Amino acid sequence: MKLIIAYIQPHKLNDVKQTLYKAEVYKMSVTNSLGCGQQKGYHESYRGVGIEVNLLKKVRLEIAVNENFVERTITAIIEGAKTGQIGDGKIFILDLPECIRIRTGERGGEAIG
Amino acid sequence: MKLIIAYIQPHKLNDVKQTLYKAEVYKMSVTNSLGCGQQKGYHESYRGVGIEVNLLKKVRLEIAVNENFVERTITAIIEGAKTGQIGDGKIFILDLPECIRIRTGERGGEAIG
Amino acid sequence: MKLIIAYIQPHKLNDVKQTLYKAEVYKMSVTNSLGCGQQKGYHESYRGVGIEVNLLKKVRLEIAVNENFVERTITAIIEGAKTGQIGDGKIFILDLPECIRIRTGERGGEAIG
Amino acid sequence: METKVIVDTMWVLITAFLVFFMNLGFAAVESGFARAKNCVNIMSKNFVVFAASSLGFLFLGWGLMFGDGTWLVGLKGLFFVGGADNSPAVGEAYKGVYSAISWTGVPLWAKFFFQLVFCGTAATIVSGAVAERIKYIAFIIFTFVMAMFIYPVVGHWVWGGGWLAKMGMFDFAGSTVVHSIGGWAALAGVIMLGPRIGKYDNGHIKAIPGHNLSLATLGTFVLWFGWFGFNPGSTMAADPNAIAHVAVTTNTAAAAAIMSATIVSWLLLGKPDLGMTLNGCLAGLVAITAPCAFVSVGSSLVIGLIAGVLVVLAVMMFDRLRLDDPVGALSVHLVNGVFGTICVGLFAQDKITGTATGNGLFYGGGFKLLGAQLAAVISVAVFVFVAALATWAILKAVIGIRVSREEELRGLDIGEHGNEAYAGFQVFTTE
Amino acid sequence: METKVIVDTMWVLITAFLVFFMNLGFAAVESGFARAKNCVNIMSKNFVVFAASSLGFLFLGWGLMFGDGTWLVGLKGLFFVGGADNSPAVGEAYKGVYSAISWTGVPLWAKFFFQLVFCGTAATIVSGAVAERIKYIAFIIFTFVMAMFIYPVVGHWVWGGGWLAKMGMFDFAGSTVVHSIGGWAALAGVIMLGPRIGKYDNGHIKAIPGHNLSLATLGTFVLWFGWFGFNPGSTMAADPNAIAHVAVTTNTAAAAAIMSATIVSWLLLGKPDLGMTLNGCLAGLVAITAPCAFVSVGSSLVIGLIAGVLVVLAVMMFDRLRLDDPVGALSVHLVNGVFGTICVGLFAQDKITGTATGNGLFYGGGFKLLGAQLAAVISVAVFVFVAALATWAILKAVIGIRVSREEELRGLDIGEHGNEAYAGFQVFTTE
Amino acid sequence: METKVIVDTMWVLITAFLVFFMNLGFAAVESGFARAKNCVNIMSKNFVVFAASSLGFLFLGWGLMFGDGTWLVGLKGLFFVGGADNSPAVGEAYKGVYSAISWTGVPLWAKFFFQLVFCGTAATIVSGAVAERIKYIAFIIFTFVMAMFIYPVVGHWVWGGGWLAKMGMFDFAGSTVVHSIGGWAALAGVIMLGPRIGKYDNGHIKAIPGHNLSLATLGTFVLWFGWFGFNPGSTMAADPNAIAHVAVTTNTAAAAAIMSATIVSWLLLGKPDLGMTLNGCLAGLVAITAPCAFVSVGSSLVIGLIAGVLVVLAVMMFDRLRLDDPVGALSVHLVNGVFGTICVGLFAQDKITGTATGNGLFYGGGFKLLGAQLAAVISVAVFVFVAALATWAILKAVIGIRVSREEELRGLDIGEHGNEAYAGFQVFTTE
Ligand SMILES: Nc1ncnc2c1ncn2[C@@H]1O[C@H](COP(=O)(O)OP(=O)(O)O)[C@@H](O)[C@H]1O
Ligand SMILES: Nc1ncnc2c1ncn2[C@@H]1O[C@H](COP(=O)(O)OP(=O)(O)O)[C@@H](O)[C@H]1O
Ligand SMILES: Nc1ncnc2c1ncn2[C@@H]1O[C@H](COP(=O)(O)OP(=O)(O)O)[C@@H](O)[C@H]1O
Repeated sequence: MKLIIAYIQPHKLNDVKQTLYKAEVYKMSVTNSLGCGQQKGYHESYRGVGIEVNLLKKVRLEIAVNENFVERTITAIIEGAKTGQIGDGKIFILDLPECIRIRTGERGGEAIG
Repeated sequence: MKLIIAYIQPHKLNDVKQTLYKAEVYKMSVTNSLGCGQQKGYHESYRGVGIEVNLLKKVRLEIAVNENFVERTITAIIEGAKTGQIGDGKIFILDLPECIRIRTGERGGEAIG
Repeated sequence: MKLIIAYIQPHKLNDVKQTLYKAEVYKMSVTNSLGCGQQKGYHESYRGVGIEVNLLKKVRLEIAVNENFVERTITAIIEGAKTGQIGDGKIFILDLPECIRIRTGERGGEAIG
Repeated sequence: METKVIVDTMWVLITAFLVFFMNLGFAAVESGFARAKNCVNIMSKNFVVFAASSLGFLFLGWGLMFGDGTWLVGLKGLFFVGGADNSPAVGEAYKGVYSAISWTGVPLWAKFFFQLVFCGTAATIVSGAVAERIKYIAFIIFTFVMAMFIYPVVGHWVWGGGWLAKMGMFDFAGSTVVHSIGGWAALAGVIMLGPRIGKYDNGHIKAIPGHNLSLATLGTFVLWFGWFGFNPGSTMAADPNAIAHVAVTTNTAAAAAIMSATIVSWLLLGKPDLGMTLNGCLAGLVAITAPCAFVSVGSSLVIGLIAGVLVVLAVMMFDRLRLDDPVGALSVHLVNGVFGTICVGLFAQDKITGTATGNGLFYGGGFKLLGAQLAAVISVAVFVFVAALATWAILKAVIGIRVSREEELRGLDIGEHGNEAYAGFQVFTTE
Repeated sequence: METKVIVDTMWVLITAFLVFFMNLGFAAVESGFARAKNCVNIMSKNFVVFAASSLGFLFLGWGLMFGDGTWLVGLKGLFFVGGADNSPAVGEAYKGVYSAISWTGVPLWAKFFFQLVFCGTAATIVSGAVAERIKYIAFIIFTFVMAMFIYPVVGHWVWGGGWLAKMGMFDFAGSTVVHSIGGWAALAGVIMLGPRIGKYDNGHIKAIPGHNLSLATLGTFVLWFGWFGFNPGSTMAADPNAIAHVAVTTNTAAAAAIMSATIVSWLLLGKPDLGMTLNGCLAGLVAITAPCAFVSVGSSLVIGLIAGVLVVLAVMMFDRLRLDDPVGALSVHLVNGVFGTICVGLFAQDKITGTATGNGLFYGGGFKLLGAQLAAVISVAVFVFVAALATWAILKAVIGIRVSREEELRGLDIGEHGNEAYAGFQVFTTE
Repeated sequence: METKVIVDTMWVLITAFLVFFMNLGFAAVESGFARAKNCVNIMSKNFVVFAASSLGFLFLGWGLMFGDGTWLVGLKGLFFVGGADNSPAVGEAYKGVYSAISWTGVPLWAKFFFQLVFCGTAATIVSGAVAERIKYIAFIIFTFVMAMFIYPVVGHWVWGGGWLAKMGMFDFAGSTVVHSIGGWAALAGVIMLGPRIGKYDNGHIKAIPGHNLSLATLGTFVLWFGWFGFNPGSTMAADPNAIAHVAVTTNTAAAAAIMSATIVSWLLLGKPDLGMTLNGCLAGLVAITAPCAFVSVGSSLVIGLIAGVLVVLAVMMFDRLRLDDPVGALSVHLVNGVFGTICVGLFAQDKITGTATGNGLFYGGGFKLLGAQLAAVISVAVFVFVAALATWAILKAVIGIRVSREEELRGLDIGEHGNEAYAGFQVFTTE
């Protein structure tokens, strides 16, 4: 099993959810995050003093999938999130040795979906 | 060492903290998260237009433990979080090759607790 | 590649960003988190009823780096975050088998920076 | 038009506007002291409550309260303020069916409007105590019952020429008529509903912190501000000495209560709890409401100091009694409404601003006035508590008064309204 | 100084202060109904709009509106309220160039200030409808145009002795002069700007929830409160019967509309949407603004009930028409401004508070009054809509009126102001 | 009772209520401009400050300020407003010990209440400047010192018949008496406390954004609203010409200052900073406070324009000087309080609303009036600054005035009060 972590633009979340659904990936966890990447930040100011903001709002997805779902999940994320512009985001893939469903105690590939 | 990630119902956080304490797991990190799982969402509306909310509020725990603590931690989480109803949550377990305590620079199993 | 997760004190974020910059680590993701560690909590009360708060505000960093950057990243985080006091935080290091840049589809070490 | 009618009408209307504005204060205090997930619900309740009161008081409440009738209720001109009336004529010149309020020389609609905003306040008090678990529809129906029956009946006794008025009981601006009524009705609701989930689990009292103390503080400021309409306006005439006197007694009691509540909570709890400071202010204001025109500024200071202590102890007591009142409405309005009513019997000085109340116990008046005040306290307690309990019980049997466990956990905003108060904000409640 | 001048001046100023305070209400309602990322921008717009109106109305607006002139505009004493004037003299005794408003016996600056706060309200209405996408500078310039030209011209027609006044059209406190003007100008803005990104994607209507319904609720309370200045103050004299009557019709219409809007949204949408309840209140208030002094309390109840239904239907209709109005300004001010104006022609009862309006259709007055009202509705619609559309078009051509897509996505707070409204809070908007 | 007494009392009380309401405005502005972690503390300070002022001014402040006495302080009827007094008698008819304020014909308690709300304002100003680091108890004690000594002494000089009044110095509504006093006391506090941690690290000025600009904006609206009590009420009589005139000068200065501050910050900082717009409004209001009844509407426009520029430059200057004032209280109240006081000497036109001030420099009055104004500026500066500095120094030595570093980092809400302002919200402050 793999744990897929993806950082995307906040306003792309809906699109990504849709492409994931089409790829039959229904489960995921979403967190808000601030990202520092290639994308340039912006300038704020407050009462005459400047503030350089280089942590931009991102959405972080965490999706646990069985091996056979990994590629279609990646493809779906890219399809939903890609605009071709800097700031589109990153996907990280980790090995996931174990997964447990709290309700039933099931483990492994069974528990993931 | 393992890194245990658990998604639970927000109102179960206190119970899980208690069962973890009993299992002598004292350290953890907690984040808020939105989850899309088996549990059905709900319907909101705003000024006459409907909104389908299918990202439900969840709490995400991250707990790093030595190998010999893995099973008791899992058991404790399940004990605290389980109600038997859909939405109880998931536990994911990752390998954790290294861990460092910032204050002292200690590494490995020493640093975890 | 490695995925470095670090928990630090919120008011140390700026310092850590600076030491990371000096170490030429420019990319990272930041999340807010609540931590339960060695650091003692504090006492709140509300309308005459006490509340024990033992989840303290922390900042969680997630940094994906190539192998040759791992040690300098750790050193930089420690340099920026360390005060020598309880509560300074922890660093966890995970293996990162794959990384993908959404914009270009690049994979692996290429995609990380 | 006679000048006196003009200035009196201006005074009555402007102070009524200030009292109306207290609805905002209540909405802010109550929602600030509750959790974010129930915020839309509380705002809705506090918003709709004045609309419901307006209609209910117009249809029937006014008539029952001020219509000529028996010692118990008004009987003439019951519906839609429709009785004969030649206001602003006063005294002998007055010809109409609302003679109990013919002492004030303003047009009928000015009288009505001023009395309406008071009725609305009584109904609003209930809202806070039953917050975070009550069904919206049940609350709305209860509000109509308050505005059309419970409030006007007691109002008739005290201000409508009923038996308490005849007995020589005095309640200048409504410690009893507004605040105790609201308080007893709230107590009945709290008992019938039971505590919020998680509040008294495993025998422990758990704090459920309010989501927005800024809002609660602003709300309290607004109430304090509105009270300058509530008390000085209750002269229903721009009598310079009286209104200036009442403004100062009102403010002094509030200030004293703020100080004593802050100090007592500092001593008892180790730190000066903001919630207690705010409740202290309201306690002082409620306590001075009945006696504000009958006591000296010095007495108002003493009354305020005591009220501030009372409210802190009351908040802690109700928690011990497992009576879950999220905003402290019982401690503020009930306890101090009663206390303020009794204070008239203790601190009153005859004709201090003109009204012939006779002296209170501490000023050599003996137990006469105090007796009348106590009669009011007890009779209002019995009547309102029983009437409210019965109403809640019927509502419970017929439509249910409490939301489901699942709905309470997720929040009434989604369950009752399908709305969210703070879209986009990361709000997490872990209980 | 004559007593009547004193009390009238007090009344005019105090009610003007209340109307001024409505600026806060608008700011709160509009920002509460918008997203957090645009909150600084909306607050800025609503704050600066009254400053701009103050200056614009001082420089020219007042003169165009009240200066003696033709049926179309004022021509004398145009600039800086600088014409000859011997207020508070009234009637025959008045010698000056602002004779259309010489019926009220208060000093010139009191007249000016009262009229100014009304002008400011009309300008503010636009703000909400164009929120979350308009350029700050474009809005400021539009505000000057409103305060200096569009508003005063229509104002002259109705209140400045112009052709509608002469025709026997009545608009007591401004359903037409303030609310419809604001509404038509807003409609022109909404059309010229187009909907917010994501609002009507792929043929679906998407809800874009407001970030702070507490704020929106408090704001509505403040507006309701301010309306007690708006309507009763429009007597511009402390006439006891009239002001008491108007206070009650105003409140009754609001209460009725709250109830009907809540019930209708409950039936249509399944749950009582707080946003609809709030808009219902405002709808009732707007609708009663023109007729408040000309109709009975009973009629005000009916008018309110209808207004509450209208506003819910209108909100849904505008969404179907793809006219994106984030706060419901069109449904509230435009639809109900028109409805209220017409209500005068239907429900008016001659001299009910003194003004000789003649009876409306439902009271046997036939179509005379109704005709004049309809003439006003239509002519104001045409003039304001065209003038506003032209203004927006010119602004669009010269400086642009809409922020860039990128700026809209990130929020106008950063783009236009470089500020953030809620620093430290985790606010995420995923559209 | 004479009609004049009635209407004057109504006016004095209603405007006093509005001034009281400014406490809400200050609380909202100050907490909005600070961080969420200190919000409970600021709300507590701003809430308790009026209670403390009420008690302090009642016990002693009033007597020191208005009691008959020397050129320096009052000496008669010192405690508890207890001196002989036959208000509302005026002029010759007045027999009592508070003769300096016997020119206004209202009851004693009305005088007291009006003066009290002004005293409370002066004390509140300090709160914002010392925010986010001061110990709660130290602030409370300082408030008592302000209300019982510092404020009444200067007040006696200017409004209590003291030496500045005798010299022919004029301060209509308190640019000096209220705002400069508050400002100088705040400056002393800022110096004694030092800047917040992280504000001027490594020689850089760091922005510490306020947590809630909605709140700050609403607060500013409330202050603007309250100022219509502050300035027009300072007539302490319902004089139609004066009050209407003052309402318009007040509003015009505010509007002009909003515009100039917005434009200047747009030019200097690249974008129209909302904080600057809000501070601009307050700056204009403070600056017009002294001259509002003595200058023309045209002059008020000029004064406002200058004030708006001044405040932006002052905010930037204080930051350069490393004087950390989280809310801009120094720039608003101190700088513009001084500026407004001087404006009287420059723009005054003799008897423009009745008061015989003589003409200012720009109207051919030469340096006479200006000299008196400057004498006031300097003497008040010296006295208040020294007295406040000494008070802060003693407090520092005895109980400490600043919270610990650890407490400051975690927030004063937890440290001082054990409360949290926004329970459930994810609020993270990374400094
Ligand atoms: N090496 C990394 N470690 C952690 N997070 C990263 C890393 N690289 C990118 N991210 C996350 O992904 C987001 C998008 O990255 P960015 O470099 O802007 O994308 P792109 O290269 O496609 O333009 C960043 O804001 C950050 O949150
Ligand atoms: N495959 C997954 N990947 C990521 N998160 C998941 C996954 N499955 C479940 N979760 C998280 O766990 C939560 C609970 O899952 P759910 O399926 O409702 O539990 P259960 O199957 O026990 O009823 C979800 O809301 C989501 O946050
Ligand atoms: N075993 C662990 N699992 C998860 N998070 C941890 C663990 N140990 C520490 N943390 C996180 O790191 C933070 C700092 O830990 P703490 O023990 O206070 O540091 P130190 O030992 O350096 O004083 C904690 O608040 C928590 O968020």
